[in-house]
Amino acid sequence: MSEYEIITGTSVGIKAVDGVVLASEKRVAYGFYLLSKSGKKLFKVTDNVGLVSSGVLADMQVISKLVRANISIHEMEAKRPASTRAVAKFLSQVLFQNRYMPFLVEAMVGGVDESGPHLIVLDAAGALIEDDFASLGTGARTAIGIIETSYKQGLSVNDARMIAINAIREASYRDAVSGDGVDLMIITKEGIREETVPIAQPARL
Amino acid sequence: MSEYEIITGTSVGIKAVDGVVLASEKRVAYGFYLLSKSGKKLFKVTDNVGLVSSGVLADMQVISKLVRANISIHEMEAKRPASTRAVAKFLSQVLFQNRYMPFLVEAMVGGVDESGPHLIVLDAAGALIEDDFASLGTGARTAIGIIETSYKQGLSVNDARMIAINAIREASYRDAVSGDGVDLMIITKEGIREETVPIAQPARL
Amino acid sequence: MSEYEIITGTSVGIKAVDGVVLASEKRVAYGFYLLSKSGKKLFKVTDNVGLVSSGVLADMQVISKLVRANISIHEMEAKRPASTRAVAKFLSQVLFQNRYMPFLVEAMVGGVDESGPHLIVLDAAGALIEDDFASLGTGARTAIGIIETSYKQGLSVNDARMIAINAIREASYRDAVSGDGVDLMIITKEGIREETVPIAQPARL
Amino acid sequence: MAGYDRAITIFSPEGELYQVRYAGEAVKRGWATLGIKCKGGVVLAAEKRKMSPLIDLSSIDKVYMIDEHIGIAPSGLHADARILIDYAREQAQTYRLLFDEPAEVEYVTKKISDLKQVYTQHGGVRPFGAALIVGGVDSHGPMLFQTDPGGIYFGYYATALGNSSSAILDYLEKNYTYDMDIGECTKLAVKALSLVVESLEVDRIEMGTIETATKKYRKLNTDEIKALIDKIKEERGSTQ
Amino acid sequence: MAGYDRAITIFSPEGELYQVRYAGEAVKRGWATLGIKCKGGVVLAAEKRKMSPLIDLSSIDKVYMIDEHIGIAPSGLHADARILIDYAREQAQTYRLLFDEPAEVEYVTKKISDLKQVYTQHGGVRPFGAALIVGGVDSHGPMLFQTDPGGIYFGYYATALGNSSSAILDYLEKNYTYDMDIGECTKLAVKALSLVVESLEVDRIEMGTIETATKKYRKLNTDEIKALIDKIKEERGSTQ
Amino acid sequence: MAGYDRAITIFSPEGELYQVRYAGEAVKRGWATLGIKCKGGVVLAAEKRKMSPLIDLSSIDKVYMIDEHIGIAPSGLHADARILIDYAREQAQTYRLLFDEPAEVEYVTKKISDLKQVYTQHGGVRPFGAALIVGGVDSHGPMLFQTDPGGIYFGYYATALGNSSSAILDYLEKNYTYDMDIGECTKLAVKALSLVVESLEVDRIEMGTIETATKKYRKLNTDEIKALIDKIKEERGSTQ
Repeated sequence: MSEYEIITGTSVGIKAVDGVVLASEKRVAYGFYLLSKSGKKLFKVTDNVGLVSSGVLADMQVISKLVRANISIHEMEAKRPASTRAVAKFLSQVLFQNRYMPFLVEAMVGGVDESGPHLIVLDAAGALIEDDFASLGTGARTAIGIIETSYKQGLSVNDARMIAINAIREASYRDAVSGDGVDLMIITKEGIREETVPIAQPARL
Repeated sequence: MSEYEIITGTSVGIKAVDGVVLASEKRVAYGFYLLSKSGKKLFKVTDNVGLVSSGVLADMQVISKLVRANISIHEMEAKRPASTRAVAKFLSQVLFQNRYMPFLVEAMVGGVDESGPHLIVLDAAGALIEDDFASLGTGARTAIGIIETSYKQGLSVNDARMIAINAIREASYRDAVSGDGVDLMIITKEGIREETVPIAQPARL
Repeated sequence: MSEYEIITGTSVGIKAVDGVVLASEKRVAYGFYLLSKSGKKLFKVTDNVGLVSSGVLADMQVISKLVRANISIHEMEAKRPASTRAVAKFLSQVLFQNRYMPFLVEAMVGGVDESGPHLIVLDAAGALIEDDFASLGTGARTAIGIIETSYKQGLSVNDARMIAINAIREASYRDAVSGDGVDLMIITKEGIREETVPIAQPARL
Repeated sequence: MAGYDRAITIFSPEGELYQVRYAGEAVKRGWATLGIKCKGGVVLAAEKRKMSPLIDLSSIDKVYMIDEHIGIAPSGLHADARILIDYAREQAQTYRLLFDEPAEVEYVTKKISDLKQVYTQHGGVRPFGAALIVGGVDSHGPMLFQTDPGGIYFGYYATALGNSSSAILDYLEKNYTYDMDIGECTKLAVKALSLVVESLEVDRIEMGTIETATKKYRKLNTDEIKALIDKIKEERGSTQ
Repeated sequence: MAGYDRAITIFSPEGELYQVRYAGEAVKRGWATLGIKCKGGVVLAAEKRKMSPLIDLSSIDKVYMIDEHIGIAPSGLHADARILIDYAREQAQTYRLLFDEPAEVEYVTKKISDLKQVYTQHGGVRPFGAALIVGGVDSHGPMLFQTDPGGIYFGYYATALGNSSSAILDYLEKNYTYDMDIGECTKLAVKALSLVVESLEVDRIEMGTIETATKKYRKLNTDEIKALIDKIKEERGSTQ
Repeated sequence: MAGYDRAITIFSPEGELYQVRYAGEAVKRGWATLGIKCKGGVVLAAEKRKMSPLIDLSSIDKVYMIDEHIGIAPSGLHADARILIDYAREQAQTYRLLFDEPAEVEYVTKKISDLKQVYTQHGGVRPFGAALIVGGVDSHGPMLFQTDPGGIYFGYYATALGNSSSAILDYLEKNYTYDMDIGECTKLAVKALSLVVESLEVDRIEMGTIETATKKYRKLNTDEIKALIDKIKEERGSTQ
C-alpha cells in the first residue's frame, strides 16, 4: 500500500580491445560532493574485475562487500584469479537469493581475464548478458544515444574513456562552480586504474 | 491507524586539521534544563571517539551503552584503541540489525586516530559517508547554510568551535532568563574535552 | 476500538542538601480514606531509597515488590547498600522489559547514598533524568507552579517538607468535612521517616 | 591388584571428586603466578617461562584485563583459562548494563566459580583445568580472590599458583604486610617471583596493578619492570 | 576378594544409597560448623581454617544470610553449598511474593531438601556434597535444622558438622540448656568451637545470630567476637 | 601387565588430557615446517617430502594464504588441518564485515584455538590432530603464533613443527636475530630447513612471506627459491 522512494544516478560501461571502462556521475542523496581517491558507485572486486551499480547506497555497500568476501575465498580455493564470468554469476546468485524487488538494484560487471576483456550486464529480472556497451539508471536512455553513435569495433581504451566522459556529461545536468564530475575505472591486463575527471569549460557567450 | 511521535533537536559536526568538533542544543521533551559535567546527546565511546545523534532519548541511551560495551570488549581483544571507522561500522551493524525504521535515529561519529581526524555520517538508510561537515535534525537545513558559508580547508579546532556555536544558536530560537545553551565535545589527539557555552547577553533597551 | 481507563493521583519529589522528600495525596478509586502507619503510593525499597509512582494501584504493588525482592538479593551479593542510581536503573529495566505502554506508570526514585542525596525521574519513554524537583500525575501542572516559585538552592529537608505539603494540598481540590490528607516520606542519612499530615480545619461559618 | 576406577562426575569412597583433583594437578604444573593486595591497591604478577629462546614473550599475556578496574592472572591449561576470561568479560559488561555501576570483584569471581561448579556436576563435560587469581578495586577497596577447578573461591591478602607455588608462599608469609603502597607492593611481587623464575630478566615477568586511588587497571610496561629489577639487583640475588 | 560395586542411583543389597554415603564423607571433611538455638534466639558459628597465612579471612563467608530472619552455615564441598544457598534465597523471596510474610525456617529447609532428594533419584546427576545448618526465628520462635546430602532434615537444639564434629557434639551434650539468652548462647558457641580450631583468634571464628526479640539476622563484627574471646581467655584455654 | 586405559575427554591422574597428547604425537610425525618473524616481515617455510618420485609436489600446498596479510603453515594430520584453515578464512572475512578492517593475526589465532579447545571438552568428538604456525603483519607489526592440538597458542620470534623440529630449533637458537630484513630472513629459513630435508632441491621447499612494508602475503615462486638455494650452495652443504 505504499511505495519506496529511490534516488539514482547514471552509469555506463564500454568494452575495448585491450580493456574495459566503467564510469558514473557522483550524485548522492543529500547533495554532498565527494573528493577522494576512490569513487563510490565503483567497487573493486579483484585486481582485474570491477563492479558498478546504482540503487540505494546502503545496499550497494553491503552487497559489494559480500561479493568481495566470497570471491576472495573462491580465489584462494581455485588458486587463480576469478574470471569476470564467475563474479557476475555469483553476484546474480546473491541477488537471486535475496531477490530484492527488481528495481532496487541494477548492476554491471567488467573485467579482463586471459580470455580477454568482458562486460556483463544484469537486466531487470537478473539475467546475464554479455555485451559490448551498456548504460544504467534514469539517464540511461540519453547516454545510450551518444555511445551508440560513436562506437566502433576495435576501439582502444582511451577512445572508450573519452566516449564515457561525454555520455555522462551529457546525461547529467548540473554545474557547481568548482566541483569535479565523473568517476572512471579503467581495467586492463596490468590491473585497475581509477581517476576523476572534472567538467570542462563552457563555450563563451 | 496511528503515527509515531518524535521529539528532536539539532546537532552539528565539523572536522578540523587537528581534531573534530561535535555540538548540539539541549532541548528535552518536558522542558527541563540540565546542568552537569556530561552533556546528554553527546556520548563518549572511547577516549578518542565520540557519538552524537538525535531521536528518542530512551533509545539513544540504550544504544550508546550497547556500543560502548561491545567496543570496549573489542579493544581488549584488538589490544589497541578502536578506530573511528570501526566504531561507525559497528554502530551501523547495530542499526542494521535492529533496523529501527529510518526516521527514529540519525547519528554521527567523530574521532581522531593515527590516520588523523575523521567525521562519519550515517544517512537515512544506513550507508556510511566520510565527510568534512554535517548537520542533523529539523534545524539542519538552517544550520547547514551558516556552516557552508564560513567553512575553509585547514581550519583549526577553535574556528570549528566558533562556527558550531553560531549554527546552533541560529537554528534554535529560544532564550531562558539564565540557563546555558550549547553542548560541545572537542576531540583531539590528547583526548576529549567537553564544555557548555551559554547564549550571550541581550542588548540594552 | 476502545481506550484504557486510568485512575490517578498527584505526587511530588524535592531534593534538599541533607536529604530527599517524596510526597503524594491519597485518592483511591472508590473514595475511601486510608489511615494507617504505612502510606500506599510510597514504597520503601531499602533503608535509604524510596520509590513513588502513580498509575494503576495493583501494578504498583506488584512492581515495588519485584524491585524490592531483586534489590535485596543484589545487596546481599554486593555486600553494600544499593545506590539510588542502581535502583533506578533496575526499575527502568523492569519497565523496559514489561514495557507497559507508556502512560500506565510514571515513577520517581529518591535516596541518599554516600555521594549525597539523589532524585531520579523516569520520563515517558523510560529515559533516566537526574533532577532537583519534579511532579507526576494530572495535577502535575498545577503543583509544578507552586514548587517552582518557592524553590531555592540549598534548602533544608524541612523547607522541602513544607513546600511539598502546599503543592499537594493545592492540586487536590475537594474538601471533606474532617479527613486527613498527605503522605510524606523523608529520606536522610539516618534512614527513612514516614508521616501523614492532615488538611487543616475549616474556618467557622 | 592396585585400585581400579571409572566414570566422570561421581564421588569416591572418601567423598572426593577425582576429576576435580586431577584438574588440580594440571594447575600445579602451570606457570607460577601470584597476586598481592595492599592498602595502595592490588598487584598481579606472572612468570613467563621461555620454553624456548625463540618464543616471543611480548605476545603472550599472563595477566588479563577484565574491566577497567579488575584483572585476572590464570594458571593451568591455557585454553581452558581463555574460556573463563571471555566469560568474565561478558559478565562484567552485563553488570554494567543492569546496574550502571562497575561490578564488584567478588561478583565476577562468583560468576566464574558458578560456571566451574556446573562443569563438575552435569554429565557430558569435564571440569576446567585452570585456576584463576582475580584482583581489583571496588567499593570495598582492594580485593583479591583465587578460584580452583572445583569452583571454590577464597579471598586472600596474597596468593600464588602454579608449580613451586609453595616456595613463593613461604617467602610471602615472611615478608608480607598490608600497609604497603603500590610501589613497595610491586617490588615485593618481583622478589617473590624471582625465586622460581629461571633468570631475573625483563621479559620473564608480567605485572598488572589496580591502584586504590584511580581504580584503574594498568599493565606495567617494560621500563617500569626494568627499573624494579635493577633496584632489586642492587640488593643482590641467587640461582635455582 | 573385597566387595565390588557399580552405577549411580541404585540401592545396595543392604538397601543403602552409596553415592549418598560417599557424599556424606565429603561433608565429614568439611570445616567445623555449629548451630545452637535457645530462648534468646539462634546462633550459627563456623571455624575458618587459615589454610595459609596469606588467606584473607574477611572475604570468606561461612555463615550466610538467607533472609533477614534466617541464616545458613554450610559444610562440605564449598561450591555445592553455594548453589544451595542461592536456591534458598530465591525460595525465601518467592514465599514473600506469594504470602507476603517472612518464610518459615522449616519451609526453606524443606525446599532445600526436596532439591537434594531429586538429585539422589534421577539419572544423569550426582548428589550434593554439602550439608547445611539452617537457623532462624519465625512464628514458632527460634528454629534450628540440619540437612544431609540425602535430603533428610531434622530439627535440633544444637548441632555440629564437619571434621571432628563428634568432639563438639560431646561438649555440647554436657553444657547445653535451652534457657540461655543470646549472650550466653554466643559464649557457649565460642567455647565449643575452640575445641577444634587451630588457635583461638578473632579471624578464625565467624558467627551470626538471630534474636527472638528482633527476628533480625546479624553478623557479629570483629570487636564483639574479640570481646567474647577475651572473656573466655580470662577463663583460660589449650592446644591440639 | 602394561598400562591399560579408556575413554575420551577426561583427565589422567597426573592431570593430563591423553587424547590431546596423542594428537600431539600425530603432529610430531608431520612434515617439518617453520616460521620466522623479523623487522622486515614474516617468513613461513615448509618441507615437502617426496614420499614417492611420482608425487607432483607443485599441487601440494604446505603454506596457505588466510587473508592478504596472514599466512598459515600447518603440520600433522592433513585432513584436520584443512578444516581449520577453512575456518580461519571465514573468520578473517567475518572480521572485515564487522569492523571493515583487516583482522589482527592474534584474533585469527585465538578463534582457531577456541574451536580446538571446544573439541577437547565436549563429548562425541575427538581433538584435531594438527598444529598450526600462524604468521602475518598487522597494526602491531609482524606477528608469529603457534597453536597446539589442545588449543593453546603462544607468540614466537621463530618456531618449528613436525618431525625433528628439535634439530631445527637448536639451529635457530644460534643464528636468529630480530634485525634482519626480509631477504636475510628467507635465507635463514632455507638453511634451517636444509637440516631435515632429504635433499636440498627446489621442489622440496615451499615458502610464503608477509613484508612489513606491503602487509601483503606472497608465495615465493620457484626461481626465487632456486636463487636462494644456489646462493647457499655457494656456501657448501651435506647429507643425512
